[in-house]
Amino acid sequence: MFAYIIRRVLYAIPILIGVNLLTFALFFVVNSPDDMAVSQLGDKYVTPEAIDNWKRKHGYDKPLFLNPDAGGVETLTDTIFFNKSVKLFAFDFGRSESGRDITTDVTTRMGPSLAVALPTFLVGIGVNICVALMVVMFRATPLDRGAVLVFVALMSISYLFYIIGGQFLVAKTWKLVPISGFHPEGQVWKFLILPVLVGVVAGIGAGARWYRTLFLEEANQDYVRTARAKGCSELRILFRHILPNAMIPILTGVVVLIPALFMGSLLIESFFGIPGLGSYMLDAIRSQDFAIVRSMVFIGSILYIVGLILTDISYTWADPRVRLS
Amino acid sequence: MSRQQKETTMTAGSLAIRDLEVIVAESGEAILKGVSLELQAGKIFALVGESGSGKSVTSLASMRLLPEALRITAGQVFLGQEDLFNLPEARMQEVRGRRVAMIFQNAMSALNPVQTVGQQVAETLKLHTALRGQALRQRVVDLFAEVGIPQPEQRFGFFPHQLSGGQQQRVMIALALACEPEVLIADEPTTALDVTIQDQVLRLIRELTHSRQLAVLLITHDMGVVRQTADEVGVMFRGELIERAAVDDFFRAPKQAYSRALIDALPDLGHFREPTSEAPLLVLDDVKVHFPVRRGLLQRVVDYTRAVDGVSLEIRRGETFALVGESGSGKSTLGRAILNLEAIAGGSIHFRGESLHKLDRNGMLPWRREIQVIFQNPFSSMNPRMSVGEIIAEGMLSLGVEADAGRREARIRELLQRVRLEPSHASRYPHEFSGGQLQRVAIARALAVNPQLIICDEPTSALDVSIRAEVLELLAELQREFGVSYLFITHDLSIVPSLAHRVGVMQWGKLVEQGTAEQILTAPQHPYTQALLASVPTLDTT
Amino acid sequence: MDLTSVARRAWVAPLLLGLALTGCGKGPWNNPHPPPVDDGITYQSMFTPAPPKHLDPAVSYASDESLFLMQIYEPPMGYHFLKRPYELIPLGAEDFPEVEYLNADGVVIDPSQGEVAFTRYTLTLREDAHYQPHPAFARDDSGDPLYRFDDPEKGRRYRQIGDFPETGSRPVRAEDYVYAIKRLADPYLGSPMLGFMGQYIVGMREFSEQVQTAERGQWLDLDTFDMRGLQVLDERRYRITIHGRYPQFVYWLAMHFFAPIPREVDRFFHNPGFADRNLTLDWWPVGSGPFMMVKNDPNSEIVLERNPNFRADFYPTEGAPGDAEAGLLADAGKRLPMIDRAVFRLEKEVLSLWTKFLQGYYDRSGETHGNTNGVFDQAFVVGPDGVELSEELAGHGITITPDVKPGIYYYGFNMRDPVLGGYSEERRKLRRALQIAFDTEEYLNIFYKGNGIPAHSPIPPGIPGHVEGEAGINPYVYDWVDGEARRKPIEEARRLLAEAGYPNGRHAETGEPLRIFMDVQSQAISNTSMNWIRRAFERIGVQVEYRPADWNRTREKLLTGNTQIYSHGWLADYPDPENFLFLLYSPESPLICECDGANNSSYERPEYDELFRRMRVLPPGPEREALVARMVEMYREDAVWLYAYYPKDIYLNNPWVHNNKRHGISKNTLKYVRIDDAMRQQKRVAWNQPVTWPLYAGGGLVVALLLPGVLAYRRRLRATARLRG
Amino acid sequence: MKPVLLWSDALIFLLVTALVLFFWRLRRDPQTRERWGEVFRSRLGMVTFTVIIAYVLVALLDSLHFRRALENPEGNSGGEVYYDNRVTSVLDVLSGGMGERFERTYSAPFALLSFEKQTIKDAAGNDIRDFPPLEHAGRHLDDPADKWPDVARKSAVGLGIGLLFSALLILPQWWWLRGSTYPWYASWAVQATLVSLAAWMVYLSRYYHILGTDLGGADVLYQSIKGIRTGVLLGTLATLVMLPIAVSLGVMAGYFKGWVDDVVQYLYTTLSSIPGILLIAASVLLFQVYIDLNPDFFDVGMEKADARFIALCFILGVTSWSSLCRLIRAETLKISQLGYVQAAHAFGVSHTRILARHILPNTVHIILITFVLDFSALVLAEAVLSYIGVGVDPSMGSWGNMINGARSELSRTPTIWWTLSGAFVFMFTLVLAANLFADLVRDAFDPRTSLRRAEA
Repeated sequence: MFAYIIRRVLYAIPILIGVNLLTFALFFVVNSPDDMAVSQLGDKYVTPEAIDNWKRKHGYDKPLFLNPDAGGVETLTDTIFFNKSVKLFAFDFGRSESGRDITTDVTTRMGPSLAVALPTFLVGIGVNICVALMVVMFRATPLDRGAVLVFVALMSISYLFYIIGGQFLVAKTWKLVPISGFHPEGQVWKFLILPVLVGVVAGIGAGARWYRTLFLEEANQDYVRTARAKGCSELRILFRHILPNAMIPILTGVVVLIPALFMGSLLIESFFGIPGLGSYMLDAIRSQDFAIVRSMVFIGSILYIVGLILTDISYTWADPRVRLS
Repeated sequence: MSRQQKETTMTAGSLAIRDLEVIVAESGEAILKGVSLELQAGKIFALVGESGSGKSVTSLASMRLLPEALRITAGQVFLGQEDLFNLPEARMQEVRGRRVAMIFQNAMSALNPVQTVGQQVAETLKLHTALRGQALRQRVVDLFAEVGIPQPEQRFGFFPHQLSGGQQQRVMIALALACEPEVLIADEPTTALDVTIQDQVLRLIRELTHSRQLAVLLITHDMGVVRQTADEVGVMFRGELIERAAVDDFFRAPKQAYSRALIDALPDLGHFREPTSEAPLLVLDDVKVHFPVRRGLLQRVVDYTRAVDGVSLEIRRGETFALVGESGSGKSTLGRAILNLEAIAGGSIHFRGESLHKLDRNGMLPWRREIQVIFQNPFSSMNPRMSVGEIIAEGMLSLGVEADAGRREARIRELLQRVRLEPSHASRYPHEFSGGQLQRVAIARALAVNPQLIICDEPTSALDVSIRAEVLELLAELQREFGVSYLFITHDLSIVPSLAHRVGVMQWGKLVEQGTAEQILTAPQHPYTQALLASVPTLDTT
Repeated sequence: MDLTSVARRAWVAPLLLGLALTGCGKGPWNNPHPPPVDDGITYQSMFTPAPPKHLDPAVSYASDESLFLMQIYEPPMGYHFLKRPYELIPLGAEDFPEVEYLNADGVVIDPSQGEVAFTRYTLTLREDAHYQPHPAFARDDSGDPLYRFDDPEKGRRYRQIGDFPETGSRPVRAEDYVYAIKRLADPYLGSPMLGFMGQYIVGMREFSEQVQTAERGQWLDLDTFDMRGLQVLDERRYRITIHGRYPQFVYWLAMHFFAPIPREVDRFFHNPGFADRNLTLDWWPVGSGPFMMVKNDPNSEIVLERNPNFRADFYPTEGAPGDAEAGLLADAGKRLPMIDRAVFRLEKEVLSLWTKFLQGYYDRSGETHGNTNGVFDQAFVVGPDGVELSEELAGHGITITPDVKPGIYYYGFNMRDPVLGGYSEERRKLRRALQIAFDTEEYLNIFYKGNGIPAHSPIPPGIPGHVEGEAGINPYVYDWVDGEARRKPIEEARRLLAEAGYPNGRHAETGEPLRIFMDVQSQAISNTSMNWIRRAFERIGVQVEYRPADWNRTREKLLTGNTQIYSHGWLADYPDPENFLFLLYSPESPLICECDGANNSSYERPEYDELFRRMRVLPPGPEREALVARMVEMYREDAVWLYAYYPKDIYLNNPWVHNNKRHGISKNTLKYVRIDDAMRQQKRVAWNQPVTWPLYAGGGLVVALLLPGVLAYRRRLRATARLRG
Repeated sequence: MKPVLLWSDALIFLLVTALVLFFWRLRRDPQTRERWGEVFRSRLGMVTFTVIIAYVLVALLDSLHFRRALENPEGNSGGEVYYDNRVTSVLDVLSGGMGERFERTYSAPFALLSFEKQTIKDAAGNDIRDFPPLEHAGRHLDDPADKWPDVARKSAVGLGIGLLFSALLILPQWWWLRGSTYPWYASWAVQATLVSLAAWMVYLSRYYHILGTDLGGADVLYQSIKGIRTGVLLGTLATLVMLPIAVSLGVMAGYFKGWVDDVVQYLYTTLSSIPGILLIAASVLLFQVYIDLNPDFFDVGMEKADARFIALCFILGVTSWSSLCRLIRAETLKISQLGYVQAAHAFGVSHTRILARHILPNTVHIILITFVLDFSALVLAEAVLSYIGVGVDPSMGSWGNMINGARSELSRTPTIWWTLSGAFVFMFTLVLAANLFADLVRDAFDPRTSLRRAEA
């Protein structure tokens, strides 16, 4: 298994290079280094010298991908692409275009992102599984059909409505929790209730429906009939037989998301004023801060690949039949 | 039928099914039309019939384990004095596993894949007895020992996939017997097993029936199994029990024509086909097919799986060569290698003196007219989106047989007739046909390009017994007519006598024995062949 | 496993939630603030929609940034809090600078006598100005700076300014002011002032070139280079010499660019490895102003605390007429600042910002955002009699203090455009027709809820040269009716259009409809307002096409003159008409100067240019006013801009916040704010009684959902295989 | 009148034609017929399909664009004909001028007065601040108190007209489909409801603003209806755009294996490892710049918005490309092991023919399932993207833009809830119908689910 993980990590390198190449290509078709300088320097008294200065200071005064003047290996290395992306592999994200240290920002913002994403994720899975199990217990009854309809209805509502509705009702009208905000010191949970609630409720439709299909698939397996023939009660079958088996497909869908929790949720974070990576990304997109976007793409890709590896590893844990090689 | 039938006095440890009727809830279609039978302690009642005849539904319905789509509309099931259909579900759970236990067909899928087998057996005990902790574990180990699982202590912590098929089925039996039930329902307990293991498992069930005085309902489609194990036989046909008799009476004088047909499908080891003396058509010399095993960081090839490991044989013109072996022995791979669908790692393949193994995709094209194939599963070997006519025409088109459209149509009609289908079937789609019919289409497709050799890869194993005979008969007929040779790949020795001129036995990629059918079936030399043969259920012609 | 027990647990969850909520506290459940750390009075506000990018006074040039900078830094000059029109007062300086005029030989002359080559300003500092406590000033026993590391490892454990245990302070010295100006000239910093001030301050360009080539180690000591126009006379006096005459220069001294920067602070932040942890001057300002920054978490909050070393500063004792009645002089003579701490939280979403303000959790709204970013426009309407608040707001006792910002937003015509540009009478009429058709009053009412004043001239109220009343109207677009300016009727627009050669909006000869192209910034304009404008011009038969683009692209178009109608805005740096009229000065046109000029219309009229040159150096007075009036008249006559308005800035104040007078230019007003904490506590509780029934309803709903399940399961356990009936 | 064919119009009509042809051809494939039969035998299938078709029809009507000719001014009769720079659609005409009745600013649903005070003259000619009456609502009423009875009367008339139309629509169908066993009545019920509703809306909107008006005084109902085209087109075109790449790469990877497989896998792993939202944002910005730099390519503003829209479809397609590609690859791997492909090899059938005859047709169900499942996801995604600012062009009516604009309106007191509600109702109906329909389609076509039912 160790060799397997090493191999997967090695395989990640060409992918990450590809990711970098793509982000660079995309962003520099959008933006020339001059554009970046102008948008960072503000709108008054921008002189060409100031732009050149900015470019030199931030390392954008070289050619993008190929530097024919440099000659030799430097044709490839003495370029913006090489300089900016090689450092990423050493996890040196450098500074944002507005001059802040990205690594510091990322590390401090990871906490709040996790503080929201993790409870949402865990509570969400718990609630979804409970609801789905209950529905599966009554499969092929009107209860089941009704529940599926409700699930589909719930998942047909845009996430934005959940957030706006939640804020409007719970926080604004009922004044039960603060409408937004986040303070690491003291009562953090107070700020988490609403985003987590919104996240969970918004996820019930799609989540519970998905789990229901998984459970149903398992419920039709032969071993369930065996368990029934043993004299197991329905509840015991659900929890002791169906659930552990359904964990296998659940893990495929879910484990890959775990690393991505660090990235936070774009919408939840920006609506609820949570200073996490999700809102960081959103701000970066809006202000076209390429250094941040580049770093976040890189981190996101790494987390995705880590998620894939974790998924494989979690298989060995959930399914005794699987061994990695 | 709410009134209890008082006059039925049942002995303890027996199960009686009365007038059981089951329908499909949605359509109202009747699945069981009033089935009645009784089981007695220490006796095995065999319920036989083809797939879809209602055997399994009978057993599941009596335990109230039908899927939601099916519904019991009438009948009673007495266990002792109690009508199980009148019990509330909560009480029914106490009956299952405790008083009536069940064994299912495919142990691999019937066991929970993520629980250890020990836990699974223990669960039954936990549900119905007060055993806990070490005592519980000890009881499971004892049970494992009783059903003949080696090293029962260690096997407790094994997962199902770590056990062989035979051991899995033994676990199923242990699981069923754990609470010492009065009644055992075994639904095709040996179907998925290789013949050698099948025999052991049946013997175990038989022993336990006697030692524990179980009342056993054995559901099977295999008449050989019935002959070997059962005390009493019931034949099911389209939801009805059409015949019931003691096993000896049944085999001596079946009352129904259908029963007769079932019995006739058993092999006759008395008559063999004489080998022909024609020149060899296909010669294999030390053929090897290896699949690389990659391991380690760089996925280097560290070893090879030797799927076919040096096979030499020859097939003569107009001859049927049966290649016999259990699953995984490399039979099918060899077939694919002959077709040049698999690269060979060594040896040579010569067809009419020309070597095939060195040809590339295009070079092989002319030979594809000569060598054709029929696959095991007729359903997957037909593209569901093409009509039967298109399917047959495809090979002709690509190999350039009958370029003229009108003549091609005529040829397709003719072929369909030849395989005893209607010419009008050409415009129909595969899913409208039964498995037997589809296999005929497959034969027609192969014949369409006038081949000299057809590789038949288990062409009958997916078919019911009665249909199987018809297909084999058709193949034999075509051989007589067109002088085509067959390489007949099968795991079922029982069909060999009526079919093959010569036989080869494969084990672990090697051809362990080959000879005429008579030699192999009457005087096997290799121990593996002997074991195979011993486990074939036969009908003594007494 | 019993289902009923599951059900029971589900019952409990909302109750527990309720209990947890009530358990947490005395205050309302929805209080977004952490419990107070001490008894000091905290002012609670927000910044929106994004954190400040730069807090280096040499680099920052944005109003949301100067909100913080101006509390922390004290430039030599400042503005009087209450007096209008805006009045300069000395702040860091003891008095107004002494101004001397020099000829080319450097001899002091009378400006009326000879050609003025240089102007020399001499500033004298206050005696009692001290810096905030800061680790950069901390010294060890031998008097050397305590925190000076040669190795990044040594400073690794300090991540925030608060992490340094020792701090120190010292008085403000003249060299600090000089050092700050030298920083402006450091090309490495990229100060926006370098290009602009380089034209004026003597020796700044040379200095900059010198520094450019200097070897840069860990830190470059700017004091090793000299700037000719700067002299430190002694501890409390320094001199700035500028080229020629530029009377407006003194206004620049009121900006944070000229606030003192101690050399040791600059050195401190150049400790190795500090920049990697955002320990830079750009993140942690250090000043001598009333407040100091103790926390800078741009992702969530910025905290300012009272600077204990702040000089003796007092609330003004006199103000503008009406201030006394408004209670703005109640605190006259009191020591400043009157709050101990100010917390600014990041708010990105309007709904939550507004809700928190209404719930009383923000003391004041409108601090960092005007009406320009669409944050406030939904909340209230400014009618002729002032603000019309909704009933809920009126009950809260919220007050509003508007102030017209010395700025102007406008859509300008490109005067070189072949269709709309030019100075012929026909083209003037064409542009005037468009001006009339664009109903600015209605537009402001709808899209800015009245938070803007239609501009009749480029000079906003509060700036000399702005004229109110009938004399101040643009007679080409407005009539004076019943004591107010009334837009000319649409028929007049049609008539002018016909006279310009486009009867009914169609070319008189070809019949081709007149189509005008508007270059708008996609982020700055909504689809609704674009539709509104389209309909406005449809009334006279003119078709509108939009060419939306982002700022970079818009800027490119402006620089190349590739535009017909463009949108632009100008916020004045200082309250002088020069700072507005230069928007039409032809050397400022990007096409003429080939620079980033502000005359995007490329308005060129030699007479105007001549008047401008004269007006620029004149002292305030009737002569200057006459020149200004003439220039304004030319602007109106040539109809250079499609429409323009002066934006209003607004504070919404909860009733416990006092001394709210909004200052259009100066941002350092936080020190005047007073908070009635007792009232704040009481109101917050009163306004935030939670509505609890939804909790019980939610609990009930969960039970109601579970119940059928439980019942069905029971029924199933009892079921037999018999069909009922 | 001068017809305008936007790129998206062309594409959607192309798509619809292709779909119709596709289904027409499929009629002869009995297996597919049976599966579709299964979908339509359920009442839910009928209902949801009718709703979707209704939305699609609206979208199609809204995709028939033209520019009105301007009347030539007097004395200039013989010259060239000039056109309005506004693009009108057939739907605009059918809606009876719903989109042309502007108020000054906000007004509540069925309100008679503006939502905002304005300086108006009272009877005595004095300036007062009050809520001015609306220009296009309740002008026919003498007494404001009559409003609700009048609404009821007018509703009855509107619904009556609607029922008449529905009868005209349904009777021929009834005649045509007499012998059919499918639950057409469910569809008819929906048709009747929708047609009546439409008639009611058109009729009543001449007297009232049913969903009020927005900041700029535009009718909210009209905007919500205009959002339909955007939603439907985005949902379909995005998938359409990605299909060729995803399918061809997926099939090739699964069929040829080896290095082709490696390359395709590398491609989609790389693409899917980039956080989707960042990729979309970057690409949309990219295209926006392209549009900005080449303004001459587009004659009217709408074409610009349309170009951006097509680009958005393309980008959404590309980012969701990897999952379909993966599925197709897996399915191809499976199919190429099946007997009929092996048989085809044994018959020496060429690669192209195997791909075209055996593999592609048998992956159609995956494409279909992806298509219907993605549809609703894309409609929902549009709203989120518009929030982030990388959605469709602001000048293009879309639910996302409506929601985005309505966010700040909620903070107002009293709340302006109708813009949000309008977008919500129209969006929810479409997404719900699409989701339910997608479920049915998946149940019918996914071999796993159909297998399960066959066993039961």
